[in-house]
Amino acid sequence: MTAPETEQPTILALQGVTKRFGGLTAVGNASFEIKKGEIFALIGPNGAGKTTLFNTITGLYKPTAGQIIFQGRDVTGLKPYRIAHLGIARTFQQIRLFAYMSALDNVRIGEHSRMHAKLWDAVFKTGRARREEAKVTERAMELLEFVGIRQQAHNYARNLPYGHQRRLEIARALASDPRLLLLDEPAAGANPQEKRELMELVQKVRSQDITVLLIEHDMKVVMGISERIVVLDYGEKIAEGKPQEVRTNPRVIEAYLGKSA
Amino acid sequence: MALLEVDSINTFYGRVQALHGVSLSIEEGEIVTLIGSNGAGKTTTLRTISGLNPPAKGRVRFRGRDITGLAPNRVVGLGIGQVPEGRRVFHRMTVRDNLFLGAYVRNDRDDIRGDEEQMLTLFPRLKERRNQIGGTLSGGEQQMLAIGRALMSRPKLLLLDEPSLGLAPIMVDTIFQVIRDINQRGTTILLIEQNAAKALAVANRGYVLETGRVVKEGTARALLESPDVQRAYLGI
Amino acid sequence: MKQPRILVGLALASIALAACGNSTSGGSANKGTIKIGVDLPESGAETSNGIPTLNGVKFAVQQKGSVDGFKLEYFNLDDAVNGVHDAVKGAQNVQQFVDDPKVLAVVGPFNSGVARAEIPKTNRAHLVQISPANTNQCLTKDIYIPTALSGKPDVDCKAAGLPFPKDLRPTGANNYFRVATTDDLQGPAMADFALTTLSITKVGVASDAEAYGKGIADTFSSRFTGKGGTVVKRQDFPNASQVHDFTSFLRAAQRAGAQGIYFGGTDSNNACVVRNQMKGIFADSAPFMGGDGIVTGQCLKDAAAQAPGMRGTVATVDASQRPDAKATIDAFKAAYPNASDYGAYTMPSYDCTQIIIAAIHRAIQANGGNMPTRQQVLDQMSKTDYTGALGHTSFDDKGDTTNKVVTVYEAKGSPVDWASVKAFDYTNGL
Amino acid sequence: MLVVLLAPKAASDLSLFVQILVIGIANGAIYALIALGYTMVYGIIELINFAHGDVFTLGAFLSLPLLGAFGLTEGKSSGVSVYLALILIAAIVMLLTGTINVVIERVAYRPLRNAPRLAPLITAVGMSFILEGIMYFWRGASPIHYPDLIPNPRIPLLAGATIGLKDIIVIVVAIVLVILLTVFINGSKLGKAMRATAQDREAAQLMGIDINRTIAATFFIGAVLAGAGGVIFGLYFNSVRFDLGFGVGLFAFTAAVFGGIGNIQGAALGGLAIGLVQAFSNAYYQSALTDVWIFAILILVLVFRPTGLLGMQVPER
Amino acid sequence: MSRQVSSSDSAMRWATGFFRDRNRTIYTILLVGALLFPSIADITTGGEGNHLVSTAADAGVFVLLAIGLNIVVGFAGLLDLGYAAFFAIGAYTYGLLASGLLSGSPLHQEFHFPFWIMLFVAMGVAAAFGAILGAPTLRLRGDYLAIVTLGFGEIVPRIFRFLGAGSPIGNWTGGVNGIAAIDPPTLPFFLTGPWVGAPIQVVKPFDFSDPIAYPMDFYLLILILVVLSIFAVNNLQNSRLGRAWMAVREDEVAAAASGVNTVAIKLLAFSIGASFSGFAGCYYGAKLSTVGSENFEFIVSVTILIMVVLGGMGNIPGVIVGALTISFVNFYVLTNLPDYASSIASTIGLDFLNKSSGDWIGLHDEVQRLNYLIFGLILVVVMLLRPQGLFPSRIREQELEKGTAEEAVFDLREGSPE
Repeated sequence: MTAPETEQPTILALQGVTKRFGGLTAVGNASFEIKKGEIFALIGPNGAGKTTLFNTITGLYKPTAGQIIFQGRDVTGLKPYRIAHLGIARTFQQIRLFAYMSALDNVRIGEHSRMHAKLWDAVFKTGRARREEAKVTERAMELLEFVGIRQQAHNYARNLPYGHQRRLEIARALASDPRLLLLDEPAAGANPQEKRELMELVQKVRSQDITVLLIEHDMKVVMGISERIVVLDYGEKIAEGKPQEVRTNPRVIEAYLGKSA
Repeated sequence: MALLEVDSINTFYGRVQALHGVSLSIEEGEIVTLIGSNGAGKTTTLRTISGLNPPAKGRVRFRGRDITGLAPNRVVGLGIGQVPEGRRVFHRMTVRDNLFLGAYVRNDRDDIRGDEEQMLTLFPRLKERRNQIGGTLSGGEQQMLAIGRALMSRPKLLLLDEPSLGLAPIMVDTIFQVIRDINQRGTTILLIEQNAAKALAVANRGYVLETGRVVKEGTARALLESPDVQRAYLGI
Repeated sequence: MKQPRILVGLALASIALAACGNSTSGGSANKGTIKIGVDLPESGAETSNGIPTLNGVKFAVQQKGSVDGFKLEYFNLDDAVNGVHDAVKGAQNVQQFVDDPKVLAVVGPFNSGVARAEIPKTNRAHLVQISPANTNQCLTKDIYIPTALSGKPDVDCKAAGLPFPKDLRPTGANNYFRVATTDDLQGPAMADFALTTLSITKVGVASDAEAYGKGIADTFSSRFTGKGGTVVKRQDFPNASQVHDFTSFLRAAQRAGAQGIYFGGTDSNNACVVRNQMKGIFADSAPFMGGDGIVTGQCLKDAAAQAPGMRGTVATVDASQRPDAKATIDAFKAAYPNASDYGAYTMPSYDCTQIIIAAIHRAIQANGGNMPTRQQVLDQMSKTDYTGALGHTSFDDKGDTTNKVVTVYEAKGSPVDWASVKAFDYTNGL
Repeated sequence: MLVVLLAPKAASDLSLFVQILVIGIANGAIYALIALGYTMVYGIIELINFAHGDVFTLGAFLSLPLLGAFGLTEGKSSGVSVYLALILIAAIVMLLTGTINVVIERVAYRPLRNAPRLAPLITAVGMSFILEGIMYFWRGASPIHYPDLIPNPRIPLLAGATIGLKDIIVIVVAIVLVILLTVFINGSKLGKAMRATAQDREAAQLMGIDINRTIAATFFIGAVLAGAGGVIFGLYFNSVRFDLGFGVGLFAFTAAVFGGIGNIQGAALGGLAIGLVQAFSNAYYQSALTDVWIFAILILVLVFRPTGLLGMQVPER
Repeated sequence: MSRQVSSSDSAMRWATGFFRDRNRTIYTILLVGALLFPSIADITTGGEGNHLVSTAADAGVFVLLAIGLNIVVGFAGLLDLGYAAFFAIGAYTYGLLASGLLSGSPLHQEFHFPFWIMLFVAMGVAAAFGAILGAPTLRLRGDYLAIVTLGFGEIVPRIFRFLGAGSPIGNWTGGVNGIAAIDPPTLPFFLTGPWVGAPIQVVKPFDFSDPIAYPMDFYLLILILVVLSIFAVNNLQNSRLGRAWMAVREDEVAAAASGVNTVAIKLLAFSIGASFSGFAGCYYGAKLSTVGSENFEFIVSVTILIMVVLGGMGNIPGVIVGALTISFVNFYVLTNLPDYASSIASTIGLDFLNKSSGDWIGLHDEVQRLNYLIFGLILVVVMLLRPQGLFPSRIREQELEKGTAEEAVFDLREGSPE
């Protein structure tokens, strides 16, 4: 496990990103930068706008104001699939797998954007379509192997145990060959053993040269793997820094951690 | 006689069996917690008790009465309140209407109003927002509303399903404090938590569920000290 | 596999059931069977149109029983779908006639719009088709509104959105005949009646936009304005059967000064509901006019208290007014005693059937007593020279009857019923 | 845009314009009564209840024999007793349609509450056929004359235009029923239970709400309004037909969506809007295009404001 | 590639074999049945099976339509209540370009393009309209999309009805009267050459202009079209595209986040689905040689939807069986029931029932009046007994077991806070 060099280029930069719903400000003027190759955490109380921020980064919402720069390119307001093509993948707070598709198919969907078979190929099942299918399947199996659930390839996603579903979601996200992976509370509902395995998996992902941005409430996980943390409260950034700095920040303790943490 | 007795229930979702002969009992005044990993059957147990998923086999008895297979609304009427997983407040209704609906099974109009005031006192943050609609509350506030709503039916037994899920650490502390308060006012509580350490800290007794079976039970202290529990659920 | 076997079973059962037909025989003969196809709207809101008309055919076939040793049968199909006449159903029905080699001629349809869909099919099969009730001029003629009507240049059928007769006859030869005269006379007859007998000069005109309804509304309007009247409001209701409120139109017409309403359409398209809704907007004495589509018992029911004062034209002779036809009508009424068995088109369809049987008879003779081909029957049709309930009928080269009489009916009396009040004979032109 | 289209018409003949306005409002009132049933049922179980329009027609059909039983015949009956008898008949019909709709829900929808979404939609279509089939079998396919029992004296409005007593009755009845319903839904315990069931069925059960009874009550109330609408329709237009509910129901449903499905006032507003569009289009423009306008407006509303005019503007989760 | 799902390898192999077999069995039975049908019809009716064959060909049209709608509803999970509009567009495309109608339009020029080309033109036109309708509306949430399609389905026939003679822009569609005398298909020379004629007599002359041979020719034609369509749709379902449709159906947000252009994918489903009805419409127009707007009303859309749902959404053989079953009920059972009833009554000595007296209009017509009721009852009973359809896809079977109602689809444009 190697810490990234300090002077890595910025992979994602948020500049004054704001999202309002009617009169409600879910994210207010969020600005921070994520360096290439780091594991970066976003924490904050409920309703602080973390998931909204994820949704905004991945194009599910258009920001009310501000800019999102990914690898030097302005991706503000692009459609979700465009953003996925450009190299941002994500998982969801409430697992959103394709429940009635096999694990393998779930991962193959992740590869959708990297396939080229046209309508014609599909209708007539041309050689090109067959070859591509074979290639995609092979890679999907590799990814299932990578997250450790290869044996589940032919099971419906909904029949997988909870921990495997989390892993499958990560495999699907990785299938689009992202440069940045957004994980939304990956440890929620996991037991301590699963949490440890998850932390290992995140490290392993990072070692594949993929930057990780995660939302997490579990302080053990957050403090254990992230290199830098941003704290949001009521849509505003109240602190940013290394785990140690954040943990001791009085504002963070007051608004988020409480006395016990 | 136990307040609630669950006697070897089997519960299915379609063809999938979720519970395999789960038995547990709760005495009046206790806080009992169910711990276990995801998919172990904790929520299913709760849903079976409250009538949302009637068991294929086994009995559920409440204050000596067999309530197996009763419709959920009847179960509520008998004195079992439930705070469902994910809070499930009515998003398009005001805080007050939510509380009002909590008292749906009751007919004593004046007392209801009194209880409503009491809930607003118990949760001061809700008082400020009493005429706001549920959907605009934050997660913690919604959790408080869900608990307050369930209390409006004046339950003898309150079923709490993962009250701390997805809440910030500071809010988690508040919620557990509330649970303690409610219990002290005389409501028996069955608590489901994935945060086993915190749950066992407030509970009198606990059950450990794995793949739909009770694998361990005992006092909270005993469970806290059990090496198996420590390794699997307390992360020590 | 359980289900597929059931389905196969169903399919087999269906085929077995198909073996039972619904043809009804009359008389006995041994040289074989000749069928006359009958396509009419027989169900739903069309019952009052189709059934009395069908009875005319039934009665004629039952009277004759056989022709030259061939057993005669009628083979009737319903062209109403969900209770309303339907062109596609009509086309499917005549295809069924075409597919049945025993069918040598077809009586029907009732509605001109249905005829347009059917003629190309019967034409390709050289199958004679004769309609008791079709009146749309474009089924046989190129001109929709002739100069004689409007004083303006001819409007041809294409311009009116209807195909030319030749478009409907892919073989180039005619196979279609009818005993009712055409709408370019039916509409004008009511216009003449309105101007001279009713003495009104301003009307509101509406139609159900079908070939028939729009046709009589247009020809009525042309004649009416040509003779000095004014059409103050004109509207077409292409989905009239689904419209429940015509008061906006009636209000607007009344404000524009209309003294009466002409509605081109059929009772199944709510024509007579329009009459009922005139109440409170027009004086009760204001006339409501239309074509044969409103000269029905159903129309009287729809108009209810407003029924008196309706006038409708029928494009044939009123057989009941002809002393020669009395015997036939009496015999019919003895066989079909219900009041609803007899209608304005019972005798026309009776005559149609007689004309066909006569043509088949001549064709059999010409074929040495053997089963004639469809073409042979067709060849004999144009030689028709028949005198029956409607008087004398022969066909011009287009297939139209030479008997060009339009009768005006009025709803009157107690209980209210249709009674013919005037006949216009246009045999020598308008 | 509507103002631009209608202003010159109003200016050229104000009397006619007002007259058409009255027709539009009266029609709109009837649409509104039916739309309420669609909107309530959709709101609570997200089902497009295709049979609802036919329940409305059934209301009119059921009142026909009752009129006879009460000795009401056209041209012979008059006076206050007619109104009293009509109110009684309407009450009986409303009770009947309400009960029938509850039975329909019990038989055709409740067993499928957890089935794939399209299954109840198909049974709804099936129920629509069954109801139409019953009425067809009973009274045939032709229009049926509905006795004209209410005198229709015309009361002068502005510019020489008049409004009939019937128009006033239709409009007043509709307004009163909509207000009663709104008060009921927002204020009563059952009304709150309906809203709760609509939002989260399971959570509602955990409040002690019997959702089966609550859903049945919703069907009952919707059909009561439709039954009233059926009787009013008959008295107003004096002609009904077995398949009336299909066309009218489609427009009423459009009205419900137009106003924001699930929203009571929205349905009333939508009904009014559709009645007006229809009346003005029929009077001033091509009646052939009236329906096209209505559906085109519906599509535009949905594309630009997917939750309808008064749709919920509250975050759903 | 099939989606085999099972816990152990051997069970998987067994399941795969079994399920494959089920579909294959149905296909085989259907094909054999279809090939034998004309002979059976001829034998059982004593040589007068033409009408049955013709009716079967009409049923084939509905099979095509159901296959097409299944793409939209079954694969992509988009509820389309206005599918008949595309059917209409296909039929009118052929009707207008292969009849004399347009000589009465402002163009003053009639067209008579060959059927074989028009099949594909109609397909393309319908697909284009699918895209035109889809583009602005596919962002809508599930049921709202259904309502918009319903609106579109209502508008299209009304516009066809309006654009007749007397419309402000002239007669483009024949209006209420529709189009009559549409050209029948003609075969290219190499298919009608001497070798198929009387001298050799290997096959009956395949000649659409011969009214007697006609039903059989049309039957064979629709059979070929259906087989081709099944082939194409099966490939589609198992392609990258089919997988994406399924993903969109399961969870649109997750699909979008996984890089699926959900709007494009849905548009494609709409468009391809529509193209099948264009195909079907063209054939339908040619076979009937007439087209009228009243044949594409809402009821047709609903009927096709019923076929898809009744057969088992998402499962192609199921949908075909659904289409055949409903066609059989509609074209055969309900049409002939009154006749059976009256002939049975007279056979068993209840002939008086067939006479009309007073309110009783005779058994035949009374039974005819029951058509609506019977059809409705069939729908309700079948759905209550088999809510998942006759042959559901395995996915739907499982969904039903768990009892999940489909979740409302997320609105991508304007979301809500967490």
